[in-house]
Amino acid sequence: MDIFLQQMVNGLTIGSLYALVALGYTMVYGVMRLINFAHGDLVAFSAFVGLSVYGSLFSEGTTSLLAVVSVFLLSALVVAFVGVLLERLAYRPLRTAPRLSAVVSALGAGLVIQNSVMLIWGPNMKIFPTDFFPSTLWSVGGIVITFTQVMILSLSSVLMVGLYFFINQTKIGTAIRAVAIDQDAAKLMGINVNRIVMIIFIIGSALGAVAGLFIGAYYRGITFDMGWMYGLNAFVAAIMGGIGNIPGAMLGGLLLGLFNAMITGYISTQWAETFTFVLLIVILVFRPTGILGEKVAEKV
Amino acid sequence: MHNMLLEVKDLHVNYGAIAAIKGIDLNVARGEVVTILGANGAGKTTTLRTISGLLKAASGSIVFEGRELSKLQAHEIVALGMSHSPEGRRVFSTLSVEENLMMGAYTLKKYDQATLDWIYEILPRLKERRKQLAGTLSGGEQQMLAIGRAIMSKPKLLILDEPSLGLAPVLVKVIFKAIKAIAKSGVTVLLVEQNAKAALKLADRGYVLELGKITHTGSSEELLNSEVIQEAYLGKKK
Amino acid sequence: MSEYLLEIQNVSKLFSGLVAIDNLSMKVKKGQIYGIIGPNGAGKTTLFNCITGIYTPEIGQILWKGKDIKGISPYKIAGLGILRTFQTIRLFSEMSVAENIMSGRHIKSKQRWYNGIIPTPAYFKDEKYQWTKVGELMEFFNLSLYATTPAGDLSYGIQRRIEMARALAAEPELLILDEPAAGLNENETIELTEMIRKIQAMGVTIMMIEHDMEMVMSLSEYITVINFGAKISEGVPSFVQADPKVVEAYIGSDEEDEDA
Amino acid sequence: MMNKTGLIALLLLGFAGLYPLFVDSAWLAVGTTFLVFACVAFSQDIILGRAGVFHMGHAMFFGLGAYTTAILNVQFGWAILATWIPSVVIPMACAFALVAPIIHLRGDYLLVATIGFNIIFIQILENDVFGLTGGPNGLFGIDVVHVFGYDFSSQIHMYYMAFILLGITLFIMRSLDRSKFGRAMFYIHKDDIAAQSMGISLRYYKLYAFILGAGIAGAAGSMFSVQYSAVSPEAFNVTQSIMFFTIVLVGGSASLPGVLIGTFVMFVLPEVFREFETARYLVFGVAMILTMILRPRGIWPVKFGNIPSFLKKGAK
Amino acid sequence: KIGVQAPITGSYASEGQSIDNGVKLIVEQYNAKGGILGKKIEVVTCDDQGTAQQAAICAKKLVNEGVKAVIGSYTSGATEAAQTTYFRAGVLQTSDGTSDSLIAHKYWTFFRNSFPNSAEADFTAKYFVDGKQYKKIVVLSDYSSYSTDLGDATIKALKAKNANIVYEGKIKSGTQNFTATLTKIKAMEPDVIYFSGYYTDGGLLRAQQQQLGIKADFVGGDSNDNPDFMKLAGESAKGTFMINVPTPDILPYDIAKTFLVDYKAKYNAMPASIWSLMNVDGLRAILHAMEQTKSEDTKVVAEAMHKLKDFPGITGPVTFREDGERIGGGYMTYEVQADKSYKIVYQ
Ligand SMILES: Nc1ncnc2c1ncn2[C@@H]1O[C@H](COP(=O)(O)OP(=O)(O)OP(=O)(O)O)[C@@H](O)[C@H]1O
Ligand SMILES: Nc1ncnc2c1ncn2[C@@H]1O[C@H](COP(=O)(O)OP(=O)(O)OP(=O)(O)O)[C@@H](O)[C@H]1O
Ligand SMILES: [Mg+2]
Ligand SMILES: [Mg+2]
Repeated sequence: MDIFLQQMVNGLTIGSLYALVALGYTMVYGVMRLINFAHGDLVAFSAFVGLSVYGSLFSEGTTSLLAVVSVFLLSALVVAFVGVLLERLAYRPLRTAPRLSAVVSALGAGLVIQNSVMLIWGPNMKIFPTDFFPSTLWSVGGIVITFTQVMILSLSSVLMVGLYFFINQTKIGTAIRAVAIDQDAAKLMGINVNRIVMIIFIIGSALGAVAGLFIGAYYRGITFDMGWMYGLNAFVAAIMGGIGNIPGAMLGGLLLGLFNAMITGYISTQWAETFTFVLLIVILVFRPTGILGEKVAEKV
Repeated sequence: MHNMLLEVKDLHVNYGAIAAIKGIDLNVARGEVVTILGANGAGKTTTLRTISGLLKAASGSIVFEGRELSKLQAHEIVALGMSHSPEGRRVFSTLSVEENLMMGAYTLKKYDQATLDWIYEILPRLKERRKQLAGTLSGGEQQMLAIGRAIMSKPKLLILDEPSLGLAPVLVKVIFKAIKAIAKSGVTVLLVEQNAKAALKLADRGYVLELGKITHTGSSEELLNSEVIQEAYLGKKK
Repeated sequence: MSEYLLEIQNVSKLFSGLVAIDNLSMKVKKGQIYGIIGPNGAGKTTLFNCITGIYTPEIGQILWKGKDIKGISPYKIAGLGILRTFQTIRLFSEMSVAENIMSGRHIKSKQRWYNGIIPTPAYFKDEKYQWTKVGELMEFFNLSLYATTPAGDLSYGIQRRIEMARALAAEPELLILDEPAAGLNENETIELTEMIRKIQAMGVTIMMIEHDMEMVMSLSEYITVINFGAKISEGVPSFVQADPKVVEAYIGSDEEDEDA
Repeated sequence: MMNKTGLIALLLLGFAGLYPLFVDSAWLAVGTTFLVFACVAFSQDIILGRAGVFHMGHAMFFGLGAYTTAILNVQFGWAILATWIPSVVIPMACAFALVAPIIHLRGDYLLVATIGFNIIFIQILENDVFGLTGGPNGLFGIDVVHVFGYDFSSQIHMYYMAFILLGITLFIMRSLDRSKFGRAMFYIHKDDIAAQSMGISLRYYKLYAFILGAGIAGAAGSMFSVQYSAVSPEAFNVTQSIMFFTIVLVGGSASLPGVLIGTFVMFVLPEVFREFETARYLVFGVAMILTMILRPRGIWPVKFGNIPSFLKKGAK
Repeated sequence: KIGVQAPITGSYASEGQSIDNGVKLIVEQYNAKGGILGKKIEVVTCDDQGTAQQAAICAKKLVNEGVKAVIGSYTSGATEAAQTTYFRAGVLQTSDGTSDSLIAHKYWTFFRNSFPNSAEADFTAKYFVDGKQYKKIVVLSDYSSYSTDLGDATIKALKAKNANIVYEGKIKSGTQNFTATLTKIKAMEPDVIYFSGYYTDGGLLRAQQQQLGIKADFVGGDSNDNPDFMKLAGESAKGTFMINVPTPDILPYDIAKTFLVDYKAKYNAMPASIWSLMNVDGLRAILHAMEQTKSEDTKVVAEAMHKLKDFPGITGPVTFREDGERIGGGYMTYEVQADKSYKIVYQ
């Protein structure tokens, strides 16, 4: 039983990371109908930025609230800036182009970010500051929970709930949804579409940045090419939940993390990915637009 | 002329290599209802989209309340007090009717309850469907919503592109009545219509656009009585 | 076999609680022009979508030559000879006009599955024949001039004609037109009216939604009026036009007009 | 106009035919792989560029063909020639079995599902199911083609076999584009509701595209395994699928010259710039973005209006 | 002309670059002395990214460049994929790849300048059963050719000694998150977790093992021996066991010491691991054989190499068997100390 609970904790932790990354995919998709394949690489980039920020501001081994807050804020800022730049340079010129052209541009952008990281920080695995979070851990009835896990679970839930309310209850949130539906019509309402798209990229990239830093803190070893895997998993999570749908991305991420942990724990390590995709395909066979994706019948 | 709300001078608009608008002049005075008539593809929609900033003019000037618009973007123009209800409705399909109306008031700090009540009064169907997603409304309902949404920003100039397109006769009447009420409340209206007779009845003045050029202009009565116009647009039958 | 080509029997269609069509019945005779009118949101387009298989009604039957076709997928319905145009134009806008019309010939083409890989003599014959047919249709609809023009570059009125030509290319028995005159000016509407008459003369049955009263009244042999998904009146044009229920719900009274 | 395109095509054909005479063996190998990849790219284009299905798992069908030949030859001792038919038929059958249940999915959902198939495929190869696939190492020592006691074993033989394969592929593409099948795919691509209303079954034609595409990819895979005399999982992973996907879009989807250019740009150019080692992919990424910005429909976009000349007469 | 086929980019970039650096250093030294047989040596490097596919392309390319010998690659998979091409072209190849399958073909061109997995596996089994007397053993490997091969060999060797293996599994390299697998293992209460993969995953496995409170010893195969393992494992590195031949810095040979000084002087870093040095030794052996035979003919050189006996290498005396296998072993077990230094605990 405690093994099961331990697997739950493991799964939820990784699931929250997927969810954070998936939100970035889903938001950009929702507004621009673009699968931002570069998003995963931004996540990896963030971990490296965090590494450098910590390295340049604090002496090795510092564990303080100030360090955590400043690394998170500064990295999120840098990554958000790069995200906005990405949109400006690689996606905005393609807004009226066929959808798949932007996908190719995104794939190219992913290559650019990934290889820039490699050129700046080198091809080798880098070690994220071990002392970033205290190495405290709690053992509750046989289940072990680390401080890092608690941070991941709590901060990501706060961010996700906050985002949900932002999108559904505020004027900017409604404007974001409006832009998602019809950009020209949104302009005619006086909505600055470019600004909304920028906001989307800032939020999405910043959430990805948070995920990237957590990945660094949780796993320690970061590589320039690790973004692809997180990107793919998060993308699968977003699709599972129904792409474009914000609660869907959260649900998808958590579900994916949990499912993965359970399969690995109880059935097979070798076939974990196969099970994941079989689950995805089964879900899609029965719900072609994901779990929470609305089946909007096209009006003809 | 100081009472001109909108002045368009020598406007040219191209789609790629194709010239759609070939130098038109057009004025709308404060409080007026002006209509633009013309066959399919004459360039009416193009003209309106250029005025509201969705398209960029190749040359020419558009002056609104003394301000040159050609450098401004569409969303900035809305903030100046111009509102455009586009051809084909373009309502936000997965927002509710009410949220659509709220978006209409985006440029205001807070939406105006009186305006909202008034919209619900002249277009009661919207009130009934307040919570329904706009995309599941029928065409006519969507048109009502598009107009309602456009007046939520309390514009000085309301631009309507074919508001009666695809509407039942009874609804055409409702819509025209609503436009009349809107105009009466002091809003200036620039109207494009296929339904020339109804449009001219409503308008003070009219322009006739043919292949990107203005061929006739005059007061509604003049146009209604003009032989040429009658033949071309009013379908003088039998 | 029934004397009716199409019979709608007690059909209801719901959209998550909203009754879009409410226990509707109607019968269309072969060769007729059948008009459907009603206020916006009455459920007219939804009815057409039910007939053409885009939606499946929850209740009722749709009989085509006496056989129920409810729930059959749209492409099979087209195969039965029921073709349509759309309220908002749906052409293959990047493709040439000729190719657009060729899509209508699809179900008439006799090409076998392997002809996508290897041409055979029968294929060449068929291909030639189909294109010839397309040529004839372009002639008929006055579109030959635009054979190679991408459909999306043409004006609204011409696009409407292409849509009609495309549907007609499939040699339908029943042609369903959803507001064919919408967005046309009065002269164009008159041309369209002539065109529809010619199509009827070829033996095609026509069902049509239209808000242009003059046009519906002059063309239709029989009209059904719907409101809130339910039938409020039916009959020959003169009867429907005078029916107070129709006047109230749809046409609007004349005094109101003067008043406006 | 017809003549100019024809002339260019003829020149290219001549060049490609004589190419082995000019180059050394490394470039000959690159040339052969180019021809094979072009076949795969065309087959991807049937699904992506024509039927408009977002398919990002095409390396799987390519790999299925390659592994069919490899397994039958290495594990069961079949002659290469005898593996040709299964290496086409098995990918086709898999395409049908796998894709049929999900063919109704829209756009991006299908994209992820096809990525999923590709990943599952790789996992099957790596886990060495039934001890047939050789696990992560793959299979080595694949034979060459023997016909009447003659061995087609040199690089030049490989090149011309690939050349013939591309010829066949092009012939199929042309037949497809001029038949109701190719057109139906376009109609579905451009507006599926309108296409259905014209009596076109989405399911049938999308599956047709998949099965045909899988067959061509399988044949190319068989050729590939013989060329390298080795197959290993990473040659058929999602990254490869993404490459085929990108080739089509960079070149110009549904455009024959476009796909050839795309293959050249995405496969041959990186080989040319191999010297630049590390910075190469950075530049490459920038180039992908720029290409799309400057030519959103690909370098050589497709032209519609492929209609018989007697219909063009009246046109302006 | 000498070729280097190594993973310059990709997951094993540090190893690949280290090989390239080492080779270039040796060549520089030779060229300073006037080259070999009166000719300057030229190095051509090809990046195989550690994948079989790229390796096959590299092989064709290097053969075409007309190289006499190829150093590399680092991974067994990439080495194997290129082997046949070099054999057909008569190009000598030396690699540190440890898969037993590498010498199965008995190509006369191929020299494995490292020790086979089976040797390491036997040592590991001896250590586990005779030394530590572990009762419940977990063997983990990843999907790479090398790791699978070593893992299988170890399992075989353990079974031969009637050891009790409670779990054999595979992890996917680069996945980072192994908690699910480890939690499963936790329930089995093993004495030892043996990992036959690479340091990047090994370090994480160890750290996550510690976090989950799994008491078992952690023993890593030779590829875990890398400074990054310590960094990844952090605190938990202490007490880890590694099985390997000696590390570069504790190599007792003079020739090794001078080489490392030169290397450090030129690149301001230490070689990534002893594996790159083994490749360098391969190069040295080839060059030595050329000088000895005064020939560039690879057939002749190969023959001389097969006869080579106790050639003084950086990594110890070099002797090759008939099938190209380097004879020897010299495995030991190290225990990682609190200051990350090694202590030899079993030999
Ligand atoms: N996006 C576009 N690209 C190219 N040409 C266009 C585009 N939009 C419109 N046109 C062309 O510009 C001309 C004017 O079109 P516009 O839509 O302004 O006409 P309109 O008067 O509003 O007609 P309608 O009554 O049909 O709405 C037409 O010839 C049309 O074909
Ligand atoms: N896919 C859908 N989901 C939910 N409701 C729908 C859907 N399609 C139509 N409706 C609703 O069904 C009712 C009938 O719509 P329909 O489009 O059939 O009207 P119509 O009679 O064609 O009107 P118009 O003349 O304006 O085209 C409307 O109230 C509409 O909101
Ligand atoms: Mg218009
Ligand atoms: Mg309708």
